[in-house]
Amino acid sequence: MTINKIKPLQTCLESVTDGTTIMVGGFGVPGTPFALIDRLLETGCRELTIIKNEANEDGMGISKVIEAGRVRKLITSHLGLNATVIGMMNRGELEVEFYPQGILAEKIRAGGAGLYGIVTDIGIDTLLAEKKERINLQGRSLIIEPALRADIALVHAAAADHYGNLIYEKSARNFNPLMATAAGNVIVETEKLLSPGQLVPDQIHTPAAFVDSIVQLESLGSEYGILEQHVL
Amino acid sequence: MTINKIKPLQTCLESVTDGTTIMVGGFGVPGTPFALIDRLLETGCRELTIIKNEANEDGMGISKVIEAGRVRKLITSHLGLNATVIGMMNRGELEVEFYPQGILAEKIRAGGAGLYGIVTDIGIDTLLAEKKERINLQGRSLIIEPALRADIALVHAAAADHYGNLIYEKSARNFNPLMATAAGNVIVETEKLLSPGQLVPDQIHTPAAFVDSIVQLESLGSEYGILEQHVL
Amino acid sequence: MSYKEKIARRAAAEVQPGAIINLGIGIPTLIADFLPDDASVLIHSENGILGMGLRCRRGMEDRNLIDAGGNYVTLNTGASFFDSALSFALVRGGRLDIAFIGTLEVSHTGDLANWIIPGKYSPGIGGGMELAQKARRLVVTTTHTTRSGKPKILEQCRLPLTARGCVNTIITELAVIDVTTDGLVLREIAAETDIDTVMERTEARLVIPSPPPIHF
Amino acid sequence: MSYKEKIARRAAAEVQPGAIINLGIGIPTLIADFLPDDASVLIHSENGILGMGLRCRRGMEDRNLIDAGGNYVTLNTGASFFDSALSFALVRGGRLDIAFIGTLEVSHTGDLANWIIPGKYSPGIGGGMELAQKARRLVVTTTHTTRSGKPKILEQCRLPLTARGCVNTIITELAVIDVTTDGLVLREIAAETDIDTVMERTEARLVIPSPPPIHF
Repeated sequence: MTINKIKPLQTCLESVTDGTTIMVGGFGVPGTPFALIDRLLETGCRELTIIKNEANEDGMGISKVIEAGRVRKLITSHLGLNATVIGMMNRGELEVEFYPQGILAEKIRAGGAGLYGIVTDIGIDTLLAEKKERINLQGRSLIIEPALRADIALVHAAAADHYGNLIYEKSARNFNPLMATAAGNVIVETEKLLSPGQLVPDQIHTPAAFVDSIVQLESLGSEYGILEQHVL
Repeated sequence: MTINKIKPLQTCLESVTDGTTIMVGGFGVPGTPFALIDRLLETGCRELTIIKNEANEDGMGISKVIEAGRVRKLITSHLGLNATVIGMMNRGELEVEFYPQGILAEKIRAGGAGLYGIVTDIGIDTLLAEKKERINLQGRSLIIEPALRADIALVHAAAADHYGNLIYEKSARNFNPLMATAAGNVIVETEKLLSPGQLVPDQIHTPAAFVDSIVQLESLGSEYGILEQHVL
Repeated sequence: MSYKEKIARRAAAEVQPGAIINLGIGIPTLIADFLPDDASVLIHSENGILGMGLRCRRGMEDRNLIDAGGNYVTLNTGASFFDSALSFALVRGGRLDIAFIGTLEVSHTGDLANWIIPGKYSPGIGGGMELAQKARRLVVTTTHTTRSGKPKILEQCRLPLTARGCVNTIITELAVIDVTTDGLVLREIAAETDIDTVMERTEARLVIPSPPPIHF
Repeated sequence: MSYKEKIARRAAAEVQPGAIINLGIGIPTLIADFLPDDASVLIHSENGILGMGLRCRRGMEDRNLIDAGGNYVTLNTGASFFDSALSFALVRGGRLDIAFIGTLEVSHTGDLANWIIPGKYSPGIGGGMELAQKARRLVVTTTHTTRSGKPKILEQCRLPLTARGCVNTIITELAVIDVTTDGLVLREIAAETDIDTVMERTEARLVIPSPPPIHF
């Protein structure tokens, strides 16, 4: 019996309930797991905490889940391309917690690495530092940023094998490999499913140990395609 | 004019002086930059601080530099395969600072990532924790481990291009990509030199930005080969 | 050539061969068009690219290849991809030679304010705070004044800071100004302007060096 | 079959299909020989391997493929390589199902002492502390007593600890013992021994369950 983590899309999110904390990969369209997000929307679960670099653009991806009122809290870096979600935030319909992008990445990575936090000076002279835990280290006053973990991570891969080894493509890598280490239940949608042994061990971005379920995408919906508003 | 970081072995270590702190890649033979270490020995520089997972085995690699009395302090994880260096430590001829292997890796990674430290519970109930800086976070007493950086990192790559993009092979990766981020001057010896564009961007382990000099190995000396004492 | 392109062209001249640079949104994005064509500079993009090329021409888009602003881009020789942690490790670890960034305000000591207008504009933080605080050199490219003609180069920032004392050089359509321990030094002025005009449109006191600023 | 091989064979039976496991030096290394041959278990090695295979037969060595003890090894289907940070992220992050480890002493509450004998043996720490503290399940494989016949399973460890309360199960040539909230439970004993012999060679009090321990 070899290892086989393939699951159907319909049942892969059974462990999501109201109040679940979910990390979602992607930076813009590349690397956003749109099929898993649509499935998340279909579960009808509410009061979610979502951790994602941004909220995609209005009407797309995680924005659909937020717009449907399913999200209590969004932990993110920047919402500049999503006026709808900024509006919800400004009207108090959505709690938003912002971090500098690389610090968000490091908090997630620290969670994945079984660390409790990182020590940084980013934002030290700004509003951001106001409510942060401080520490004096080597004569400097620094910020302690606690690690972040989630119940579930939704990840988009370019290719996976049945063991759960993953590779990402180009700028679709972004937060995916970090989130793939930082949740108790890591669910991956993959464009291609390869037989074990087809991936070159030196080229694997996420080792199988971190992955719980693999969903093979039958086809890529239009959301995965080119966004006309960004074409020259 | 394109970027070309190739340097001759003879001059690549000109910035080493007495008292320099040097990170050295490798875990056992794989990934240890033996040619750069031999060159370091030839510089005659003393009072060095060396950061390396282990001290290689007696008479090999970094052990030669330590045995020659050039090292004041060794920051490492385990010396189990090097009785000579353990003897020097026990006789007080060498200061040794030990860290759990993964914490050593994280301290170096944190230095490379421009963080000041990490928060961990590893070793919390042991002798190790005795002199450590502590912090209370989310109801736990935890250890602050400061980040580690070096003046110079010596790295062994399987292949590099003129820009300084690197790939490593199999278990020779180990500490190399971490150390390649964590020094002001990163010097790489490579088995193969490829033309820019020959490395696949998704498969590069260390991006060019981190690398200062590339030395092309003409041939691999016997130290790079199979160690008879570990053959079945 | 628009005034934005003029700023971008002048900014491009600050880039040395071999440099690793990051181009923020707005005017900085235009700088790429004025860089040498020989792959001697590597452009970093926060979303995990080193060696990013120009914006992609219509029809050639790769759905997996965008810059941090969402634009489809090309790739140059020597490029690599990496995750978001390594992308900012590169920035915070001191491997980014120059970041070009837009701004709302900049102070005479090089404080930068460009991320929030309380109650009016607060889209988040993004990568800007780390770029501002940790690039080895931070070059602000901006119009000299706001649309309504108010100075952006101030004695003190009024808006919340992005980072303190981080700006090295300010490049506008009127001037190139270095932030030094002696204050803001007017290094160059645009061909079609004069020192008095620049000083009038700048709230902060400017130091006029000797010899006086050259034209660009 | 040597007593070490017997311990290793019994330890291998603790491994469920699909498990990610780590084999420390000494007896744990031998466990690989008793695992199923069908790639249903992935072996982690601290130096950056998942899916490590058996020790390599003479003449087939790859200079770049060793385990954490320096031995030349083979690779199984589904294997991957990674750096030392990710290797221990896997351990500390809770993705290592079982670590098998040797020991000098273990206490009745599952404290482990195996890294230092002050003044006599102090080669460093290595990966053992993280494996002990963070593996989801820690199985100690050891001879029941020292070479001079002294018990290794003690009420309290006398040597400095590697980690507190970390051991789940102890497997020796004489017994399989679980560390539980009720104390050390004698789950199984070897075919050629009896409960009295095991208790005599164990300093810590053993709980004899009902029904009594089965033979292995």
